[in-house]
Amino acid sequence: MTQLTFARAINSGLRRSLENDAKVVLMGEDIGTLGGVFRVTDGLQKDFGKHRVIDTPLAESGIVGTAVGLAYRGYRPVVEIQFDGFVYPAFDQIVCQVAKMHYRTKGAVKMPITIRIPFGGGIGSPEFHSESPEAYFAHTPGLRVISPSSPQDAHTMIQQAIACDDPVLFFEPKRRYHDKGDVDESLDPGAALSFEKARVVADGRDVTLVAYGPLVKTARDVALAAADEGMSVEVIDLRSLAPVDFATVEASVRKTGRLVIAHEAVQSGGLGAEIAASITERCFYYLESAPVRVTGFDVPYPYSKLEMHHLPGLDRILDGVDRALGRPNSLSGLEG
Amino acid sequence: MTQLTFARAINSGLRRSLENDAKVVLMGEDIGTLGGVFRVTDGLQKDFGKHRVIDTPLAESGIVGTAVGLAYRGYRPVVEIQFDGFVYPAFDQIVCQVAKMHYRTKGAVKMPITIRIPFGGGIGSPEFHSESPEAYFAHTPGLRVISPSSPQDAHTMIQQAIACDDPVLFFEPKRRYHDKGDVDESLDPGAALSFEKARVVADGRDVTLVAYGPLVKTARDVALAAADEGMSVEVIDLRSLAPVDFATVEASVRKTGRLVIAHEAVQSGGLGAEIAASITERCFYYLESAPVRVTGFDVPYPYSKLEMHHLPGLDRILDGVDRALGRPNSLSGLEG
Amino acid sequence: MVTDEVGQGGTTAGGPGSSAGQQGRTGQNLVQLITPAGERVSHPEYDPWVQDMSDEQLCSLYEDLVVTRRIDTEATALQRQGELGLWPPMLGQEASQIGSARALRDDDFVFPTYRDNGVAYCRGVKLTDILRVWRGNASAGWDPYTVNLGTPQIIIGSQTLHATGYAMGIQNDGADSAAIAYLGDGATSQGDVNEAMVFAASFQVPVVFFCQNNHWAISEPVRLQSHVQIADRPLGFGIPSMRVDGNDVLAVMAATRVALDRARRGGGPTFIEAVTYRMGPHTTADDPTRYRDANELEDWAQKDPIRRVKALLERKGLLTPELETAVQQKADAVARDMRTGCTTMPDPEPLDVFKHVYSTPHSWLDRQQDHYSRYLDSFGDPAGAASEEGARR
Amino acid sequence: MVTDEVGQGGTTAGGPGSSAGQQGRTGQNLVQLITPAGERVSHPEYDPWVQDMSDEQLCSLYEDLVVTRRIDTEATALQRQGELGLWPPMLGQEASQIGSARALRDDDFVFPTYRDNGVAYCRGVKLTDILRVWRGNASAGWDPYTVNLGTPQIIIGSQTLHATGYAMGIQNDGADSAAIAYLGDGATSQGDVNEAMVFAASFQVPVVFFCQNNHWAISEPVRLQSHVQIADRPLGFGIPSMRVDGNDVLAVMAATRVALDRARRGGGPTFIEAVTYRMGPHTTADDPTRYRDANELEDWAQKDPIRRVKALLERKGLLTPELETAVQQKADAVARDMRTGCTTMPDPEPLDVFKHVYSTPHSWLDRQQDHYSRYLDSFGDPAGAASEEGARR
Ligand SMILES: Cc1ncc(C[n+]2csc(CCOP(=O)(O)OP(=O)(O)O)c2C)c(N)n1
Ligand SMILES: Cc1ncc(C[n+]2csc(CCOP(=O)(O)OP(=O)(O)O)c2C)c(N)n1
Ligand SMILES: [Mg+2]
Ligand SMILES: [Mg+2]
Repeated sequence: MTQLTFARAINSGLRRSLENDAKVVLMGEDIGTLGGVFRVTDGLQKDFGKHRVIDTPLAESGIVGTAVGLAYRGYRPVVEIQFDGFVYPAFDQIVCQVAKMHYRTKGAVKMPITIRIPFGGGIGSPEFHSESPEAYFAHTPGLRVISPSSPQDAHTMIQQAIACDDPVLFFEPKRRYHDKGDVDESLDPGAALSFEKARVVADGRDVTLVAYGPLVKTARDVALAAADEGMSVEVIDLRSLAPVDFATVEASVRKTGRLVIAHEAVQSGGLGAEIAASITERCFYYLESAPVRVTGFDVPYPYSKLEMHHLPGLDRILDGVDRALGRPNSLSGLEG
Repeated sequence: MTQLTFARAINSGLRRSLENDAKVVLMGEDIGTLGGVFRVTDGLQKDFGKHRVIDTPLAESGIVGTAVGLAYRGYRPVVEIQFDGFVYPAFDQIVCQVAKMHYRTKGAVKMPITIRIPFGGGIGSPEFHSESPEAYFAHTPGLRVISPSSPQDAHTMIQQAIACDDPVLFFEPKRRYHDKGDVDESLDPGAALSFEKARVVADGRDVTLVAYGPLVKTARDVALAAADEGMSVEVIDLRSLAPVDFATVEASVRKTGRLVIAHEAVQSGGLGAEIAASITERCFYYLESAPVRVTGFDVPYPYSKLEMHHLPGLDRILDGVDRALGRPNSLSGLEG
Repeated sequence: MVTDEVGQGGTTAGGPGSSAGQQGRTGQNLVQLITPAGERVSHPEYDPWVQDMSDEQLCSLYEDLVVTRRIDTEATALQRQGELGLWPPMLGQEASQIGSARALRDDDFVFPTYRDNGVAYCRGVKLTDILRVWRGNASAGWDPYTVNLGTPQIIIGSQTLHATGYAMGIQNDGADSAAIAYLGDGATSQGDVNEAMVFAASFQVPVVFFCQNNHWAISEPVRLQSHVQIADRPLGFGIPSMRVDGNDVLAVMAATRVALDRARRGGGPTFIEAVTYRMGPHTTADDPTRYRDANELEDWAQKDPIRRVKALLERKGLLTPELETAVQQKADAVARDMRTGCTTMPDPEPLDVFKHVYSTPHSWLDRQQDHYSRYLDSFGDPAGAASEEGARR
Repeated sequence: MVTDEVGQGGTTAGGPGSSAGQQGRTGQNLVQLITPAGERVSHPEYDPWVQDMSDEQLCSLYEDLVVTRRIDTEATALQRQGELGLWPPMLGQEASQIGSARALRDDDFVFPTYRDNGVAYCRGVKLTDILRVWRGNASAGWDPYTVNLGTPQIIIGSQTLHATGYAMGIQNDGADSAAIAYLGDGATSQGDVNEAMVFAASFQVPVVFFCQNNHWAISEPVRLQSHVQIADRPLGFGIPSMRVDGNDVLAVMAATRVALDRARRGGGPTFIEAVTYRMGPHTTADDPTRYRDANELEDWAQKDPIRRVKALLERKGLLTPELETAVQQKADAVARDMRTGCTTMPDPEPLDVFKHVYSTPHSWLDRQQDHYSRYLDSFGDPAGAASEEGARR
């Protein structure tokens, strides 16, 4: 066990993947000499060379499109998109090529591409540096979408993602990059919990609270605060956003009968909708109240002086828990 | 009243907008001399000139990006994306610029851009010609997303879209382009039902069936078939996909207690999820069963010999109605 | 300045830093080794690259050209007869496709577009496989690795980045093969194509951009995409280019060999503009009389790529009745096989819709497949159950 | 061939259609009117364009340069003191920004990047407004129509298409104004920038692409984006280009005037590469010592854009103590105003988060706003209620 920051834990996972498979190459803007704007790839170009850790020209479609060609040639490219808001120029290559090549070629051409995207807000940045675009990709068949919430998971899940023969969008909660945690770097990623599985991170009886990435920490805090108020909250860290491990969520909701989903992304058409709809389908008769979503609003990510109003914080999620439980809350008395 | 095809009805709406507002310009690939691959812009360049109806170079980001500039200059660009699957190269300009400019500039710069996208399947085309990408845009604050289902609506809604100061994604159900209907071309679009409103197109008591675009016709057929079997299905044509007119859907579900949503788009993360989640939130205690989604599967749009299996047809939606009503259905006996 | 046939040329304006044309750019002469009349003209720089083209080789090129045209005609007929959903004819572009494809080695890797079915034929793709996509029986007809040929790209320009990335892989592997991307004149406007040039030039990878300037992108003439020659574009990225008569199979072959040779020797990317003409419609769904002048087609018919090779063979006394018969028989056989392969192609199974989305199990999709198979089981006739009108009523 | 300072130049290889350099492309000499030592050198083509630059005008350019640098220094200090979240310094690029912006007319429209705050100053944007974005108080600091200046673009290259579209509008309107897009060297790799050149050239619209080649895109040197001069790129699109010393305010002004004049006269687009240097970090969050050589900075310090104008004024006897004092006072006043404006800027209201997403009511959003305002009302302290840790506990 070592104490590592979240960013360092990914760095160490990338290093292991580079060591274990000569076909792994890293690509992105400023990932070489600089080590990435968040230093996640720090030192890797020095140790693995310019052909394994590639500073690319400034063009995201170009990065992902050439990654497709490298995958065609048998490589396993790991692409860094510098910030969430810069993934859109590559959207066409991701959605039309990365996601569909395996289906198109009846499995002949594999696309073992990992696309790393630092995402989410809370760091006081200007426009395009705090977005949560995961739902776009979760709605895109052919992709897998995952997000770690702890240094240990970040370390193992990045290695699992790289080892996976399907393309994986790997969303890194950038406001947790500096959080520290124990990481067992000797853990065999093949033996660790698969990235497809959700994890119950706090047991509870009264209500199920589902979160992922940056909000898992907040959700745990919610459970503690709720406990003070006599509510028992079960917290689930989704880990995989597409597909969501509904079996785990379902089991919890069958027990608690109530569901709250929290994410930073825009509410309408977000993952929360899919989770609410699917869980309602799967356990309608167990539900004692409608699933509650506590999310970012349907607005462009606001400038930093306002971001705390957009981001679901502790109290807003607690208020959602109150709603799920039918306790007095901010909407009490409102019809519908 | 004139009998017009769906495509012709849009053509006539575009013509009126071009006549009424000198700031309206049409842009796209092959929309001029050819009149578009679906002939929707047939004859317009001849009548309004090359500066009003612009054949552009072959680059979707370029088309939308220059439309942004034209809007900056006070124009109202109407962009044609040739097929649904070709909108992705423009995704960045749509999501980062078209959608956000008004918010970014505190309302100083308006983006009255209409983006016309022929969408959906059922026409036996190769890859990228049959997609339903509407959920991506519905999840993008700053955009409005609408889809007409009849020639009359197509005619008025395109004019409303062009007149709207917000950017509007206008999804045209291409497999209905040749369907004919009565169109009153003298109807004042300002007086007609707003594109924001859903419309109940068949009254019913037992279950609410929500559809939009190409599936509204199918949904009406479902209602007829269901009536033969003694079920009374209320059909709602959404018309606006973002925002969905939940008030209308809610009123219906409060009456029927049951909800089925049909769309061609991929299920997971699709609009059906948002509708199911929102309606569950809004009228949980009125629901007698879980909302049912009958949609395309979570697969890339299949090659044409398989598309009828992907598309929700009459029987598959009927089966969904059975599920909502707790009648024997294909999943009877399955838990969850 | 050599301007091409539809009015591309330099801009003209005065003053400092004025026109692109005045800044040392003069446009390139078209490389030609066989005239439209079938005369073999010598060219000191390009001749050495086709020295090995013996009489026998010339006859075999002729055969490929004729067969390719026959494939095209037969496929068009199959579409008209309802056996194919769509077909994008390569009529007029045979020399560009055969000349370039025949220059390739087996271990080179090709990234084609929907229109490059002559290239596919050259790579050894089975004709039935070529038709799968157009019949609607598959999203792609072959396993790319068996013929080192990617599947036809529909998203305009996308494949140029794939070829560039593939070439990055070749470079990393230290191999001496090359990647080649086919693209159209319209494609040059797409961001992806320009980004591909940026990456290819930055990393100096072994990739060839082979652009068939067939003068049209559906209804849009090439001058809408560019007022200057397409071969000028790559120069600004630091990529050398050639402008060849795309209806001259030898010139195309020579230029492609020059480019491949440079790639193999570590000399980086090359761009080839093959000036040709789309003599047919964009696809069988298109009606070019709506947008182009019949005279233009007439002019280009004079430059037909097959006619001139035939004339060359004739001049050389190679066009024997035996050759004519042999070529004709080959073309007939190929067409027959193709037609049979097309009409006897087995339909896919309903549950194929769920296959190959992922390489490993996927909980969402597996559940949907399970539900849909139950649904189908609840019906006698799966096709009816899945039709728009339904079978239940 | 003139290669620039970090090793961009032509490729070299033999054979037909070999290197881009051998194909008539020779690279361009840097246009310079004031040497680093402050000498005014004459240039027959460009001199006429700055004939009107009287002594008074020169002094006023000097003032703008000094004030711009002062704005930059003050903003950097404000960031260090925690008053701004971030600042992208323009240190070293003052001449490029002032020289080009001063060439513009009021009715020209500018599409800038995040780094072009010197341009914003020239356009008359209030300094407080420039800082709004960087303090996190707004997504944009001003109404673009009051100063005919778009808001700073963060998505690299995007604004080049907006400028091109705006110029299409100017053309349609029959106006004689122009649009100008600012972009960086790194931006030239983006598809959008290349598509902008395609559209601009195709429609021959009045747009100027003003590229500040400051040699770096964050940590990436310009040679990673291109081995040849950036000014070569537009030529392949049929767009004439100029390559000017970006640290020479007069040369930049002359070139911009040439380009604008062409635009106004219907001559279409022009591309200007202003060769300059980012003397500071990419932003205040960046540490350039991780990736670049201190010597490089030293070299460029010799070519400082302000120093050379100062030297020129000195040679001309214009650098009087009065001028120095006046300029200093102006800079001080500007800095003082800016600081005050920054620190006294009112914070936004919580519900501003919902404003201006749409221009008309929106049922989804209105409901969310209603719910959130009820939520806030249920708390005493909105800020606490919205913090990550919460106020309730
Ligand atoms: C991204 C994208 N946009 C639009 C289309 C529709 N489309 C198909 S072919 C074509 C024209 C292509 O022209 P060109 O590149 O010259 O190739 P050609 O068809 O002439 O071989 C267009 C616009 C597409 N397939 N992909
Ligand atoms: C689409 C996109 N990708 C990445 C970034 C992150 N980024 C911000 S500035 C920058 C470098 C830009 O370099 P250049 O164009 O030379 O402009 P400069 O910063 O030197 O003024 C990068 C990569 C971005 N803002 N947008
Ligand atoms: Mg073409
Ligand atoms: Mg730069």
